[in-house]
Amino acid sequence: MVETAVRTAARPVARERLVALAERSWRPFALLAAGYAIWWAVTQFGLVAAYKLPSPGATFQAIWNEVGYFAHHTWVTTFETLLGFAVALVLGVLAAVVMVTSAEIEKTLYPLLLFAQVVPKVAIAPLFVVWLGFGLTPRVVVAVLIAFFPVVVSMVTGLKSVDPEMLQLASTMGASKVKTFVKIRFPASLPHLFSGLKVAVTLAVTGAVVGEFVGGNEGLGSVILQANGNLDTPMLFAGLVVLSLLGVVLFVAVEFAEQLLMPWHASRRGETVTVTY
Amino acid sequence: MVETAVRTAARPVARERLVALAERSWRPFALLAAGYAIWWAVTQFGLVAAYKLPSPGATFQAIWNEVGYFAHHTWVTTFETLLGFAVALVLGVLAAVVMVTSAEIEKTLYPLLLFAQVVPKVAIAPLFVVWLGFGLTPRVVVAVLIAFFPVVVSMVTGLKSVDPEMLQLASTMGASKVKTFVKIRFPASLPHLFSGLKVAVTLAVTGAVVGEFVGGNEGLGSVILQANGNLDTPMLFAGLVVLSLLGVVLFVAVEFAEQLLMPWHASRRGETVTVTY
Amino acid sequence: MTVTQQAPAVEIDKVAVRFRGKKREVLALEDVTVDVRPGEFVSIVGPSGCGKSTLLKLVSGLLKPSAGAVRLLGGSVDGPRHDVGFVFQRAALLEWRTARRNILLQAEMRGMPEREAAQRAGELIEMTGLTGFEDALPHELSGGMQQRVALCRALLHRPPVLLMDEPFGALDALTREQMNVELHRIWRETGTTVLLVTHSIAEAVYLSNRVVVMTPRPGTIAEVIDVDLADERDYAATMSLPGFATATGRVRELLGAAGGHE
Amino acid sequence: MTVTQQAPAVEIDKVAVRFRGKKREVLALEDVTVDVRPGEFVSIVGPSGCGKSTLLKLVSGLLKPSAGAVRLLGGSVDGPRHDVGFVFQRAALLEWRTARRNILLQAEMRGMPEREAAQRAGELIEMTGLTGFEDALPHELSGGMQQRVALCRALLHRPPVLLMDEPFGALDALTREQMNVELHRIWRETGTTVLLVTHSIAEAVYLSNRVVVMTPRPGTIAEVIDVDLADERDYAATMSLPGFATATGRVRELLGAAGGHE
Amino acid sequence: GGSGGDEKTTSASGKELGKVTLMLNWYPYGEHAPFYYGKKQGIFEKHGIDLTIQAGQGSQKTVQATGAGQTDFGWADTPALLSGVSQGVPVKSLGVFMQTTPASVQFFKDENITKPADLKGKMIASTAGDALTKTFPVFLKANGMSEADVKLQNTDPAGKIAAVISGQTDALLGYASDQGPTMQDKAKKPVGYLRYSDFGLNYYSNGLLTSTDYLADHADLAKRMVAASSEAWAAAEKAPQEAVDAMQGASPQLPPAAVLLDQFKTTATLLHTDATEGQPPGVNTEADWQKTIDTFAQAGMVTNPKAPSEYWDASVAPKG
Ligand SMILES: Nc1ncnc2c1ncn2[C@@H]1O[C@H](COP(=O)(O)OP(=O)(O)OP(=O)(O)O)[C@@H](O)[C@H]1O
Ligand SMILES: Nc1ncnc2c1ncn2[C@@H]1O[C@H](COP(=O)(O)OP(=O)(O)OP(=O)(O)O)[C@@H](O)[C@H]1O
Ligand SMILES: [Mg+2]
Ligand SMILES: [Mg+2]
Repeated sequence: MVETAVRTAARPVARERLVALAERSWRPFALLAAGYAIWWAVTQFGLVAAYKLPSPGATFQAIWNEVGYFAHHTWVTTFETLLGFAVALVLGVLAAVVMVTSAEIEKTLYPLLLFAQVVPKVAIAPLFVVWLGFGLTPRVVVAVLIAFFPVVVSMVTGLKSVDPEMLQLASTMGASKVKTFVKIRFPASLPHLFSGLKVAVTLAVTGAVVGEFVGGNEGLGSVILQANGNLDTPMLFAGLVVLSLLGVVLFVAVEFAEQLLMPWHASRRGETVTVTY
Repeated sequence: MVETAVRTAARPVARERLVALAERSWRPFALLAAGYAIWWAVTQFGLVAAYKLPSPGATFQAIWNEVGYFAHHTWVTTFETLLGFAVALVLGVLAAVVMVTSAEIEKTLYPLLLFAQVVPKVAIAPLFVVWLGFGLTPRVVVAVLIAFFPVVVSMVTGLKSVDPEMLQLASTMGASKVKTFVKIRFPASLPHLFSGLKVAVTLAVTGAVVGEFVGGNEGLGSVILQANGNLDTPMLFAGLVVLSLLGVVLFVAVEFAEQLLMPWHASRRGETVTVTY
Repeated sequence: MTVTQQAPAVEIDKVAVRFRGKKREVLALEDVTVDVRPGEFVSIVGPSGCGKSTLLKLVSGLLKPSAGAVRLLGGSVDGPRHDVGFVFQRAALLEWRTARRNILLQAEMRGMPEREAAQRAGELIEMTGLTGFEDALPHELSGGMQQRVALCRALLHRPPVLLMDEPFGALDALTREQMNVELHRIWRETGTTVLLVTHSIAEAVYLSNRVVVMTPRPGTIAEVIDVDLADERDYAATMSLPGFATATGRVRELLGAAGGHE
Repeated sequence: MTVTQQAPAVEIDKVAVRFRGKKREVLALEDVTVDVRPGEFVSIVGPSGCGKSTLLKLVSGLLKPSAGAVRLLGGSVDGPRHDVGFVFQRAALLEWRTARRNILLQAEMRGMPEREAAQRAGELIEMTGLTGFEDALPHELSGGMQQRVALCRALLHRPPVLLMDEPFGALDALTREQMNVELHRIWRETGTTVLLVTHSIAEAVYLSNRVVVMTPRPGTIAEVIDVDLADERDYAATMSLPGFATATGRVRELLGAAGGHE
Repeated sequence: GGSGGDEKTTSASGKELGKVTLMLNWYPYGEHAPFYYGKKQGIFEKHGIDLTIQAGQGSQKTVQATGAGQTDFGWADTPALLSGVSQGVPVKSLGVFMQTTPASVQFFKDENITKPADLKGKMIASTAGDALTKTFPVFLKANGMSEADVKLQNTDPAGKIAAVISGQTDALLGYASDQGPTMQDKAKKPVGYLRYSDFGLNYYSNGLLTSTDYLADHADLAKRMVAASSEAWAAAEKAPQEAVDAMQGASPQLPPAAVLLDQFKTTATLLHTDATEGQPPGVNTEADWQKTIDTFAQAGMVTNPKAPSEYWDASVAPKG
């Protein structure tokens, strides 16, 4: 069991909370600072050639010089990612539900989905451009295709992991399939679903970028592609930094939603005053 | 509750089993056949230009003409994928274990892993070549990087979902952390882990292919790349078909391992003679 | 209450249940025949593992017999029945719902009017002494409290047939007595048909018209004992009636128990 | 067995426990002081939700008191103790392990010699009547069978202190009596210190040297009743001894129960 | 996307202009200066054209996008056009401007490579499947060598320069107008070239193309587009610095000005073959087309070679 400090029974005052927050979050910041320091040192003292790794200064300079440009392309990529993620979420949950409803549908649909997953999107992305043109569509489609599978797999596992006795209980209540789903299966599968969503949201970013690589003159993917072509490493890293930030922000948003939606789950329960250790 | 047929108490004889197997598996085959028929019809009657979609005949001809060539490249990609998957599995589980052991390590490590995940591997793959040279290493590294995250996320969720009372029980047994992990946490987290692994194994294939795209003279990735360069769609599709088969086989292998390792889980329990419905 | 010559509410007819596990086949029930009249209160007692829980699941249609037939309220049972209230042996609460919302699950699933359901839930919470813990999550409740939540849930919709699998097992003596009295009152007032599995012989006899005593696995019916007591029973007074002693004595004899726990 | 003037095996000293939930603070225990001598058998009875389970978790170090101190076998408790055998209120079995392997978990965790553990497990399985179900998975066992598996697990390593939270709650009367007799025999033979939570007053009195009666929440100690019976007790005979009647009567009085279930 | 040529706008002087889009073969670099210069100088407007220039992502995709009508005109490599047509993409060349291929083996001068024979045993970065790689064996053969004499390393297009700078490979296959100047700029070391065209192998490179449908429906506009482009290229050839300056603002990620100029100057040396010397840019000969087709047939990129007229519409060619 994880050891935790004993807490007093009194409710923590605002100041205590602040201290607690600082205690909880200094490590990632320290890590970030350390990473930055290493990056800086390595480039500053010429340990790595500039065309392999630009200095942090040059990288942020690249962003700063073209803030508007970055803002525009970031927005494009964000939009594609969110749209792709949303579609993947809805389709993935629907597919999982349908598959769990009937073993026959599952056996019919799974190979299809699996096939869609195992075809490397990076390889077929150029075909999407041929099929769907150069606009937003192929990029969102790639994002959806990449983000879709983790959602389905985790949701199917989640829906199947429901305590059989709870389902029996529901059937003695004359519950319709829909109600059983809404009130029992779905909430019970949330822990699984969210671990799929966390993967999916980061993959949606990748999907949007892959889509931009193959067809599209907008978005961070095309920024990176051009920078790569010119061997403009500061620009390349600037693109990567912005892209990573986007990914981190979206991931944290999913984690936040998780915390909000399932405070009851063992993995997220607040500690009780008298703490088990 | 899913309705299922009533079974008699007697053990099914071999013939019954065969019928049952056929009943279970005819759908995917029918689907495959239907897909093939549509593909054939669409190309046969010229509904789609050949440069957009080759006929199935041409595709299989492409494979058949170069069986040895395909066998070789398939083997290379399989090897990279398996190696990448294995490394991702080991590293992912280790990372998850370390993170669950201590909230502080988790808070330090998670942002790092997240960062590694959100940087699109497709975008930085060229850098790997610069850093790691050609050869097997960069390709396996890309596969590992892509497959790693789903393993970590699902394993962390799994380890955290363990019934707290089971952990209390273990602590009254004076169980070491290692033993508690091996005998309780790990088996309890298998259902989560496997849904991560199913995603990871398909991503490992993608990773190997991406690695081959950016640097490598071998593997299905380079076959596809060349076919793409020639606009040789039959060859391109041949590569994709082989690649998909590889992905499906690996996925099914993971599912098989799942079935083998956790027959006890609610999602995989064999039905009892007197069946709940 | 006078029991008239109606069709039985529950008919269990030469039922056998055989479970097939990985390595073992278990014959849980064999040749079990029981009829329960409408409005009757029947208790089932028997050794651990003799198939009592299995029997209740058969009646509710959650399990199909390997042989024989089950009829409920005049219709044959061939799927989950929802004209019952079922208390499982485990509390089986949804961990993300508070006590009150776990109880109201019954109402939500059945589409009962909200106002009525909320009021009824309030009454049941008070009756079972859960007041103050309406908003607690299951993991914040003691074992006995969880069991009471499950009990409230089964009673919420005033089911025509109540199936209860050791609903009072985790309760202390006093609470259990109070619950017994309440259950008896509800039964008399509503004319519900009740099938109760219990390990307490006194409870079985105090509450029932008849007590079904089962044999160890494979579960068969050892004897069905008629309880010779008036329908309206005072708790303490009943214990000293000769009918009570006769019935408990016979049950104890059949089970081979010395009577320490009764 | 003669109880000598040793240091207490369990010392619970002015302990209070307060749980903080989302919306509510619950004072579960308040000012509880109990000493248990080495080799003593102490039962705890009290209304549902009064803090009995909480008390056992305090003794085993699974829970830290909000106030007061707990000592076990001479050492202060400030972390999970493994010199105990704990039967939780829920069976808490690993669903992927068979009955036997759930029992052997105790041995594996403690690194007990395999041969010895296997033999001991075999004895316990026979004693608890689980023979034939060694290889069944938990979901293939009845409620009472699961509880017996948990009991075997707690007894496997012959712990110096046994903490049992309603270990017989899901058992029928006869099995329960048999288990009582077995537990009493084990206690006498091994000199184990036992803390038993039970809802059966007869069981508490039959098994114990002393019975701790608790008040409703917040749980405090209403009275500690000495049981005036010889250590070696015949089950049926004990029931008719005056010491038995006195003790059960007093407990019943304190709990306000009519005695139907005892 | 393509406008279909039906949209019209009006110029400042009140002239009615046909709106057209041109998709380049890549993001803008020095080679494209003439189009920007022509726009700036009003050459396209003079021919009644309101030109919009779009970045592309490789010649192949430009060919496909043009065939699918997603752009009116495309600027793409002839090999991509040939393989596109042989796969059924409905496009036609309106004239190749870069008639000498910039295809070359590129390396740092300190490698002491001066002739193809010096490549023996070298590791060369190239992208599997692209035209450069496909024709490389022909180049080797023309110089008395075989594929076995060098080691080709498949490398992502984006990774080729880095591979050479970091010493992972000795040389790369690329266009003299593309990687070379960037490489020199980054490494601050002089870059040497072995141009295919200097060593017995030449074929057509970048040119203007459109879809067969567009050509049928807008023959006049296509003709004007070719004429305007030709004029713009001729003008840019005379004023390289101004032409490159006209690109400023085309994209925030434009290569540095010096690199742009270097790229364009290299490009300007590629506009003619011996057969078209002195002709306006964009004028082709059937013989040159045939040579190109033969080369790619030999390299295996075109499986069923057809007559030049199947790939190239000679009727719109600019007049001198
Ligand atoms: N799903 C199952 N698979 C296999 N065997 C089962 C299953 N469910 C129950 N059994 C077996 O059936 C028998 C009867 O079980 P049941 O739960 O009905 O007993 P019970 O009378 O309720 O016992 P208890 O009083 O201990 O709860 C037991 O031997 C049990 O092992
Ligand atoms: N984790 C928790 N968080 C908040 N409150 C809790 C928690 N655990 C127990 N409680 C509260 O503490 C009180 C005592 O609980 P406990 O489980 O010790 O009761 P108990 O005496 O064992 O009851 P029972 O006989 O019903 O099992 C109850 O009111 C319960 O609601
Ligand atoms: Mg049972
Ligand atoms: Mg308790």
